[in-house]
Amino acid sequence: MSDWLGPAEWQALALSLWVSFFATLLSLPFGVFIAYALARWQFRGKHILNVLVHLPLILPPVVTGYLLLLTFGRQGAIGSWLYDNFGVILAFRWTGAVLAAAIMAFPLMVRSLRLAIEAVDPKLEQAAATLGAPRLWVFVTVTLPLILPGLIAGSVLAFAKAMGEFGATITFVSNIPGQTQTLPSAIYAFLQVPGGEGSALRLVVVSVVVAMGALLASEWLARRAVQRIAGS
Amino acid sequence: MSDWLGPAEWQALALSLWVSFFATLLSLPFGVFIAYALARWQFRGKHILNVLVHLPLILPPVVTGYLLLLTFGRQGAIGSWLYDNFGVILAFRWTGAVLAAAIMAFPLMVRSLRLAIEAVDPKLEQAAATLGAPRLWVFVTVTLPLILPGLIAGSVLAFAKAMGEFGATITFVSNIPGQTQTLPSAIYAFLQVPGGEGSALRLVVVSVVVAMGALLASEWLARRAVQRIAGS
Amino acid sequence: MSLLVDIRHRLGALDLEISFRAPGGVTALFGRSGTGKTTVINAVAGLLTPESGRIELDGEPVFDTRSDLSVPTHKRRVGYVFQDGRLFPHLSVRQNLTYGERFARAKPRASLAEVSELLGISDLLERRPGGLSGGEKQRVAIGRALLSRPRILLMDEPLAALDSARKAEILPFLERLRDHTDIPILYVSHSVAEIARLATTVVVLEGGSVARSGPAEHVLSDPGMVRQIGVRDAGAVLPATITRHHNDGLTELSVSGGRLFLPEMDTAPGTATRVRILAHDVILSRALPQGLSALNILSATILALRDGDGPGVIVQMQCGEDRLLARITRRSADVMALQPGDHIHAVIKSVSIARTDVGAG
Amino acid sequence: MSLLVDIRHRLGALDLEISFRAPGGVTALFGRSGTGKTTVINAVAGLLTPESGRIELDGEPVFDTRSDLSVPTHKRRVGYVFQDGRLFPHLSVRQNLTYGERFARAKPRASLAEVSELLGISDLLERRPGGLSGGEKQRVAIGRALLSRPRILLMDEPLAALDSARKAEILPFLERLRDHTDIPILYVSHSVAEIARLATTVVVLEGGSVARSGPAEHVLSDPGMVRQIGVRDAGAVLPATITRHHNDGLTELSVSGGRLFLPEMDTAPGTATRVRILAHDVILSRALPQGLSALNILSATILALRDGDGPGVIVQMQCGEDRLLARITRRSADVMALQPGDHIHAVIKSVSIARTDVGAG
Amino acid sequence: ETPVTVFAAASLKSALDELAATYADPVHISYGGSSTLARQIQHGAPADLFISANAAWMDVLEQDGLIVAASRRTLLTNRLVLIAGPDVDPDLTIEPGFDLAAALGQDHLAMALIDAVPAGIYGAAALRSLGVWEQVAHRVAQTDNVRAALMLVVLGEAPYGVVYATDAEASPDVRVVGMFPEGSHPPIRYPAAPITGANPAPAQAFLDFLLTPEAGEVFQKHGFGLPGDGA
Ligand SMILES: Nc1ncnc2c1ncn2[C@@H]1O[C@H](COP(=O)(O)OP(=O)(O)OP(=O)(O)O)[C@@H](O)[C@H]1O
Ligand SMILES: Nc1ncnc2c1ncn2[C@@H]1O[C@H](COP(=O)(O)OP(=O)(O)OP(=O)(O)O)[C@@H](O)[C@H]1O
Ligand code: MOO
Ligand SMILES: [Mg+2]
Ligand SMILES: [Mg+2]
Repeated sequence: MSDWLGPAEWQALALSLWVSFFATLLSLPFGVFIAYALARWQFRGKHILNVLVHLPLILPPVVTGYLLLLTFGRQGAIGSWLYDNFGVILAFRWTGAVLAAAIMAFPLMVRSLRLAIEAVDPKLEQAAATLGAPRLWVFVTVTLPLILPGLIAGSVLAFAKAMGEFGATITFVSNIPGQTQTLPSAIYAFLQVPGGEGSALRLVVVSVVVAMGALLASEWLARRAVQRIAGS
Repeated sequence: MSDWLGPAEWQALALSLWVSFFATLLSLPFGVFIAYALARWQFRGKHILNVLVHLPLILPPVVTGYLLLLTFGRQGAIGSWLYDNFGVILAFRWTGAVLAAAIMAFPLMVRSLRLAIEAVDPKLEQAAATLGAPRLWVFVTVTLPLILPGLIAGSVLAFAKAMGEFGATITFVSNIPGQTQTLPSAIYAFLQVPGGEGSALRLVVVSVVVAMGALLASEWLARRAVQRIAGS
Repeated sequence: MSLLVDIRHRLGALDLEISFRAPGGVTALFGRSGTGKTTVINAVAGLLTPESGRIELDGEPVFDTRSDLSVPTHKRRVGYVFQDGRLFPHLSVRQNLTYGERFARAKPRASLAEVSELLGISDLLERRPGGLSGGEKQRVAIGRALLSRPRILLMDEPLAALDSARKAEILPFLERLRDHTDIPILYVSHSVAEIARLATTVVVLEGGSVARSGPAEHVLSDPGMVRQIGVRDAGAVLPATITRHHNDGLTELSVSGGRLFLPEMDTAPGTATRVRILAHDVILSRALPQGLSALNILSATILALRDGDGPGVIVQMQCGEDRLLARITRRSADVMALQPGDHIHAVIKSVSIARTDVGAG
Repeated sequence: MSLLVDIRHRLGALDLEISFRAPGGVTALFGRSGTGKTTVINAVAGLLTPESGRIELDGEPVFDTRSDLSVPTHKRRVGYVFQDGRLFPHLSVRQNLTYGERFARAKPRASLAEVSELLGISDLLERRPGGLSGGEKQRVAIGRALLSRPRILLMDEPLAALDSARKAEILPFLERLRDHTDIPILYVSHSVAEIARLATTVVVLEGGSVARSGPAEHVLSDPGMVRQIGVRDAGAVLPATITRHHNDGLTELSVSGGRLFLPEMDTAPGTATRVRILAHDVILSRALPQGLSALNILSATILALRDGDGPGVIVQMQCGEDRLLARITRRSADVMALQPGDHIHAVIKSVSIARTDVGAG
Repeated sequence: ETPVTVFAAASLKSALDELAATYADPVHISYGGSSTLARQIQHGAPADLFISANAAWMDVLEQDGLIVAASRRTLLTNRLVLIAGPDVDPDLTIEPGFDLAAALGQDHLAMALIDAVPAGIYGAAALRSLGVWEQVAHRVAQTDNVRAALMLVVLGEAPYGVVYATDAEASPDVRVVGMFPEGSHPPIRYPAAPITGANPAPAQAFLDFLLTPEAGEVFQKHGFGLPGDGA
């Protein structure tokens, strides 16, 4: 198979895996927090937050990428602040690709997590409180382990989505081989040239295989987590 | 507001609404069937079906569009068969835009429905069987009403996704004003024009407002459906 | 109207091998948790397919491994009342009740109005199950099963989830059902009181097979069943006839061994009924006791004495044509020098015969 | 160790206004469904914030609307045993038991090993809750609450979901808890038998307020409480002392009015205990009865007769320093011409005093 | 009146929209990437006329016999320019070996995909022939279309970019550093041709209209060159 993909393609694959992995990891804590807030708390602006989270799903990806550029670009409000204060640059970096993938995958992750959290019986959390555990501890030791199956499913879905993300990524961080050239950009490039369809198809097969593996692994992991909870 | 959008833009908005509506409607029965199969049945190839359903989420939309063109185009296996036998043409018609949007939104819809179906107690279905109701009748009179909240949420999510779908649509049915030019295609076209960002932004606002309305309506409808079930 | 069950099935560690015939009336399945009661009922309903065997309803097989027959649930025409009600939450009570109507082969014996009347749910028809109390829910579940015109009613601990006030509310309806319809009922319960009140036949399951089965009177009055039934619930069930209602609120009944007074019953004189006398509610006396507040004293002959686990002794007596059980201390038995064949008086407090232990049959 | 509750809260149609003081020992909250028992317990635990009032634990306020104080649940140090167990399904029994340990202000009075031993769950420590029986689950829940070193234990119908075998399994543990620790317990139950066995204080709720409260002996023996308690559960609770174990399996006890024989108890002679005598288990006799199989006969003086709803009469008697209740028919009362002030013999079958009705206290 | 359906490269949108508005008959124009449009025509898209930004794709269609080869015309030409962002003060002259790398420093040069999108392909060829490609190759940020490259420069994310003269013309926020010499890359041509078997007469009529001098003026106003201009 190492003959089957060229070195640039291997690089794109590796980068895609890397970016998707980090995007998933990065969005997980935020996803859990926002899903928890949406599932359990009543607050003003809840509907707005909900719509905001869904926005990347609703907007054409190019628009999302453009908005990212406006916000997180070096001239953007947050981007320049990040640079001035932390020296962090997102534009044209793999870190930016991570951000784009994370934002695009975020609605899917939050939805999975929200449903999982809604399924946790608040009575168990109350029980933990009567045993003296403060809120955060209750969350970490009771809620979190119980939503594990949903968390796995949501993460893998986000990972799969991140693997396929193209429009927002290329708009935000463009395509720099070895830095930001992900599998989808490579596929897109092949499709632009007459006769490139074969090469594009090869990469499509690769990404389908990866995503398929991730999905199967997640179903297996989620089943194991459920069994662990059901107990022996 | 009628001054705010030009006639071509109104047309794109109307077409997007129309296409998204039909895409949602079209995918609903298939979505329910497949979600039911995934939630309730054990069969060979279940994992494959699951991956297949998720494919449009995983692949870059352009690839999905290209695959649609290959399959449902007039030279494509299914496309030519449809044309020869029913005179149905999908490629470059609004019907094709419906197909593309439906396929892209399908994974989201199936996930929502699957979770809703898994939450229905099979014991209620058994109870209906003991009362003499055949399977299909049980499904229509018991399962379906009980998954209504999930069905609404899933449909609106699919609708929102369809409203934002661009890559697969423009690749499969092109960008013909009044025929296949949806809101996202129009946004794309504006982004190609120097100084078109303002116009693009206007359309982005329009699509966000529509999707936001749909999401809010769905939350409200789902809450009502839940209350109806909880009973007065 | 009858049911034949003869099945074998393996469930985890449990090897089920169950065979019994239920005539008309109420057949109670009785046994400890995990002995296979729900499994049997599910097999009859077609919700579980046993590994082998045969099930007949009214002489017509609905399951038979030899001829590879298994009629699907919705064609078996069984009315199943589940422990947990399982009402359709999205339908009104009326819609729940009429759900099975369209599939009933013939018009239901009783109309919606009649059944609602019988079950006391006429006022609830337009409400949704969500707002009903536990007892109301269970009555709707019974009505729903009835109106699907089943050939048999299956009831799996229909009252277990209810508190005693709710139980008392529903038991009379089940009695009316037994007495005013000809649908056989297969009834699972852990409560001897319920079974004594309702059952015409009792099938005792133990570890996956039938330990004892027969008419309720015989099985429940069998001193050999004390262990299965539990010391505090052991007792005798006697057929009785209502003779007269006294105006001080007592009802007089005749049993084969004499007469009994009970708190007022609303059944007409002449009606046949059954009374249950718990073994621990019976005091024995050699002489006919005088000046006691207990109204009910029957003469009997001792048949046998059986030692229990503790300091108690079960005394089995013949009283007219019926058997009576008493549970007394070893010490009393010794002091009174009780022997089989002795004549004896059984003192029974009228109020100690629970209302729930009386039923027509 | 004491608890003070004085709260007002509106819940739907119910106006709660509840005020009582619980000394040490077991305080039972008793009342029909929907009278606010769970609401009170939740208010004490801090899971519900009453509209106004004050709650004190050990004299320290944990809730007070006047000073705008409401200590959050996790700082109240209450051990709550929920009706439904609520064990953490993803943790082993050991992890469940030690969950609250890290937050306990001091070392628990009893170690994990001791508590497991006390509750009979030492062999389950490495298992997960999913595989436990209902009774085992409930015991783990009790152990978990105990090991968090609470200032009070709150128990909301901890046994209601269990069948009688499981109840019998757990009750002795609750008794040991009451007798071997100094943690006060607020105990909700519908079961008079449970309350009679466990409670030192009884608080009767009716329609959102306290109808009666006081020492268990007084409240349960109060003929005015017959309606709340239910005719079949009415009875008297008498303090008693164990005198002697006889070798025919009987234990002799002395009560202020005489002596009683019970099936063997495993408590040492000299121990103070309580016995419960149900009103419907008492037969009255003018003359001292002879040759009866009943061993327990106490002399008493009639204090009052009260008519019930049916044909029954409640007879309240003074028996030594204690009160005794009997439920007999109106007819018997008339035939025997019972009057307040009459001397009378109360016949009680020894075996009719249930084991579960005896407890140290 | 028969409507004409035109498939046109997206970069032509402003000019073509203006011309279509003045045309007597209704014109439907579907804008997209040349590759997307060409592939759609291969799959039977209902196009009457195809205007590509990319001769290679037009060649593919010609080989497939999908265009009326005899009517194929070069409609427009274009030039490549190096642009600088609003905050950049360029001190560069485009000539062989000019020090673009130094001007970029740690920043990026925005271009369209250099292997796939025509503007990128031409740009890379130009930089190669000027001998500066090796120095800047690793600093090139490639976008999926040339407009996105322009946008990066407009927003100041990239100080320099290589785009069409037409793009630079229309954008007041960027400065043109210089035009790449004609010979430094293959000529940039926009071929147009009616599609076989479609609607040849109206398509031809519209193409003829686009070839009129009046139309030429409009194109020139938007920065395009006309093939007669010596391209
Ligand atoms: N799917 C299963 N796999 C393995 N064992 C099972 C399964 N279902 C039931 N059992 C076991 O089969 C036995 C009989 O179960 P069943 O539900 O029929 O008992 P039951 O008599 O109805 O008990 P209960 O009185 O508790 O309702 C039990 O020991 C149960 O644990
Ligand atoms: N959130 C609520 N909104 C309105 N009414 C409520 C709410 N929660 C409880 N109630 C009502 O308050 C009353 C008291 O409830 P509570 O749970 O304290 O009763 P309880 O005595 O514990 O009853 P049970 O014995 O059935 O557990 C009930 O009538 C109940 O219906
Ligand atoms: O005009 Mo293009 O084909 O988008 O570079
Ligand atoms: Mg069962
Ligand atoms: Mg309660």
